Amino acid sequence: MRISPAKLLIVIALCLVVLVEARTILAFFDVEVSVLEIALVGVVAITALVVWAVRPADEETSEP
Amino acid sequence: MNIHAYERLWLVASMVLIVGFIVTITYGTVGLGITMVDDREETISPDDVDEDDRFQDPRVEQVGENEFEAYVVSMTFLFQPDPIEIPANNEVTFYVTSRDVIHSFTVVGTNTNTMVIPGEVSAMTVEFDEPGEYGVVCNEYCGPGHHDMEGSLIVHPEDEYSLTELSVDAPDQVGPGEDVELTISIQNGLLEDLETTVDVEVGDETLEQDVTVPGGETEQVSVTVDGDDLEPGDAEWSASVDDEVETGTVTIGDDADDGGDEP
Amino acid sequence: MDDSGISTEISHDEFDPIGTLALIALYFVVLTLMWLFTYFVEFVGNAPTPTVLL
Amino acid sequence: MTDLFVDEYPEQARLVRAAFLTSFVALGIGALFGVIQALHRTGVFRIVESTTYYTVLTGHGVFLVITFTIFFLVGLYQWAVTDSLQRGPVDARLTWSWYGLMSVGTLIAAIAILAGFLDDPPDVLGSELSADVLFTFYAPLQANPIFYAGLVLFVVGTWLAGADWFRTWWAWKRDHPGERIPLPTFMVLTTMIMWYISSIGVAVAILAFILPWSLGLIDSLNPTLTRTLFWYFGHPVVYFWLLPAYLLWYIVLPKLSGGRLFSDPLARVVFILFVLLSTPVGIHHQYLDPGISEGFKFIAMTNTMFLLLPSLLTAFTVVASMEHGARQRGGTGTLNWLRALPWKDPAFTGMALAGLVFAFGGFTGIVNAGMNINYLVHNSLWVPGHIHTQVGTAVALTFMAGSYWLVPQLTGNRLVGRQIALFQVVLWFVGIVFMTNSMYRAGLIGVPRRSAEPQYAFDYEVGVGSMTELDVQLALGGVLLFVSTVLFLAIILLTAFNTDSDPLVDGTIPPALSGPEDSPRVLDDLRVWIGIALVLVVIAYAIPLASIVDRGGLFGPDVGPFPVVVDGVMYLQHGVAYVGVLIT
Repeated sequence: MRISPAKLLIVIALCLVVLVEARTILAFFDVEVSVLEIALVGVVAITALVVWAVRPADEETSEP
Repeated sequence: MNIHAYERLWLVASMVLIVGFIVTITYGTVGLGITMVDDREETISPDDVDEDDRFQDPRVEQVGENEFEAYVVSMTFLFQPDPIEIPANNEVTFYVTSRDVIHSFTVVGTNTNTMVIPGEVSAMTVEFDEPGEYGVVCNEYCGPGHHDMEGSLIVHPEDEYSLTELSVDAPDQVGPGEDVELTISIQNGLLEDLETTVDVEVGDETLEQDVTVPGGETEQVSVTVDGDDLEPGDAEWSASVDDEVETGTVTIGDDADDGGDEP
Repeated sequence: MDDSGISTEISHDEFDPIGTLALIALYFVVLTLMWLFTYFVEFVGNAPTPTVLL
Repeated sequence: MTDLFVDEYPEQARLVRAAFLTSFVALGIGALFGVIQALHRTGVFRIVESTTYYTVLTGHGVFLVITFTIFFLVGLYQWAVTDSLQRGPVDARLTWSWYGLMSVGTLIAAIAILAGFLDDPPDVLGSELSADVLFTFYAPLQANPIFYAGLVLFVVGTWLAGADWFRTWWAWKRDHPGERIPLPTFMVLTTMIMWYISSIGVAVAILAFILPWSLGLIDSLNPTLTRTLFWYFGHPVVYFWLLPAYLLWYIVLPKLSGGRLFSDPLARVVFILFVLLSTPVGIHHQYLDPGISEGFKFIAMTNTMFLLLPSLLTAFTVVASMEHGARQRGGTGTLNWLRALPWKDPAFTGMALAGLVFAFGGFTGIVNAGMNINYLVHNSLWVPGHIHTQVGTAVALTFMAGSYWLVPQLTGNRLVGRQIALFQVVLWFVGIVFMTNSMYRAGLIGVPRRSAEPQYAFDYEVGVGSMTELDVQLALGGVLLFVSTVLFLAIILLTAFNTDSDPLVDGTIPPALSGPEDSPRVLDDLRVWIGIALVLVVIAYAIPLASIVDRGGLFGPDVGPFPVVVDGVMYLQHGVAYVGVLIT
């Protein structure tokens, strides 16, 4: 694991926040994103995050 | 006291923020002219609403050039009048009171929003630029039917707006071959003169008459239809001025002729 | 490793909360931008607003 | 490891457990009512009649913001006073009497509220048993008298609790002459001073006007006056919910982070600012009320804006304390230290996320405080959005996180399911983001709060997406929050029965980096602050109240009661009759 499960959980939660707010904020700049698109982006981003997190680190360092 | 340098800096920044917020609001008041609903109106007992000149007949009135007043009564669970009709690009002052509990008068999608407290009159002056139909809701809980309390506000383009009221004095029955005479009263609620046309239909006959009603006054127009042109029996009549229409029925000939099938 | 995970003791004079300053400065900027947006776009753009009779 | 609280003060631990139990029962019922509303008003799923929605709403408000928060407060404060003064109360009978009085009051008010679910409620004291008047009970809406009587008993109970803590402190002071008040006790005492000053408003409103009026002893009252007296109390009460969370942030959070409180003196200043400024601001809830002049509203606004100061100062002090902990745990860099915080600890993570939500909820509070911008948001869904980020998360999530740390010390049992507890607090965070984001956006386009069916003949102008999407988002958030509450209650319940275990918790609180000796002694002279607070209250309220009484009279311009009965038919007939009049 590159980060602890606890930190992974919190990063995912923060990711969800960004995704929820992103559509509203992007709309201010005339970028319309549909719910489906943002959900898709979310799934991809969170999957990537989990895959990155569970791969063994290059050099195993203990978590502080 | 021992306060860290960064914390002092943050203290100053916080004060800047706070003063900045107050300055923005003050700019809204002074620069943009936004006023709060306040205590400028006298109190009124909910029991006296029906005797009050403004609220016994909830309505919209013109009070000056480009100035209108709307008297609105709210109660469980409706607003009077409904719909409220006002012109665009004119100053409209809403006076709102409650007959029973605390309500609100809120034009959805705008900043036209006030609490309505029994005993008090809320006054707000607004100018709608966009013609259209707006929803009016009560956003303060007022009882089990609170969510049904809804009205509407129709903003007409300025040149299509009128406060014309029509009443027609027509006979119920005339003898065979007698003339039918309609007396049409046109009340012009606006301050400007109203130049318009009265359209009258009796049976198959149509008549037109031009009329000018001075601002704030009522004109009467009499229209006579020759009885010989009308078929015996029930004849539908209608009188219309602009969008206002009055209709009725006049019986030509004897009662016995109509066969008893009343509409 | 005990539960608190403390590896070094830092006293008052050694501690410089630079991270806090950075976060709070970011917060200041975010507050200001959100306020300006909410007031001048959302609120002022939500006309008509009750105004004085001139 | 030091002795556990339960071993040192078993009698006190019993009281704190009792208070927490009442609090958590209320949380369970309130959360159930909350999810019913989230699903009902969005039209996703309607289990009750829309007329009964307001019974659910009243219960949600009263059980959560009165019972859940204040019972937690008295439990926490009993712990804080006992732990920081290292002694029990002078007379334990007083302690149990206030707990009893608060419980009886709650029970009576709860009966009146829950009677709203009966088809045919019985008559009590001359009127039908019902209290569908919401937490704000604005006259002339009228509840059964026992609802108000229950509230009075509850508030008197809290007054006695405060008296009990003051008595404990006086006894401590005799034994420790010249010593500074320990910070937790200082926080308790200042909170209670604020509570005494502010609850005068609701006491006068109920005892002088609403209760006699609901009993039929007086015919009429002045709705503007009772409303103003309510808000005199109604804004400080939000600080009564918030300050226990502040206590946990100042006292417990630095310790959980692995550090020490950054500044004890500033913590004291913050609590004193709350004593001074909490009360003279209530009129900011009445910006859109007729009958109150713009000048008074402006004064209330300036006071409210300055009330931001203690919260902004708290943001710095608490974050700096966390940073201190992170750096002691080996954290480095400008922002990289955030990674060194103990994120796997649910107590820490819960409080940290609560603080984050509070910081952004604070922004919406600034909007609410702004006088003319209130036209945009007043009574729209924006306002419950604000309430749910602040009391519904900053406070509630902090209480839950605090319970994960405190309950093992109160029971002597190990916390069950630490990882599930971490998931629970993160789930709450995600749920509240979904729900309040929808509420804020819907509020800005004019969707009203407190409505069973905010679907009307007109369409809302949604800027981005659709109303359906906002509704689904709100309902989803509500469901996540409900699931999170159930998890929390299950963890606490299992912990309470997890008797064959040793808790893995250290209850010691390290001293502040900058201790009380760095602050002037006048901060501890509570009489000075009481005096100034009272002067500010008189300045802010004397003239507005005089003006309201002068305008509408002490007993109002002939305003009769409108009992809110369960059967909505009467109201509907009333409405239909008027529609009939209009049509004909």
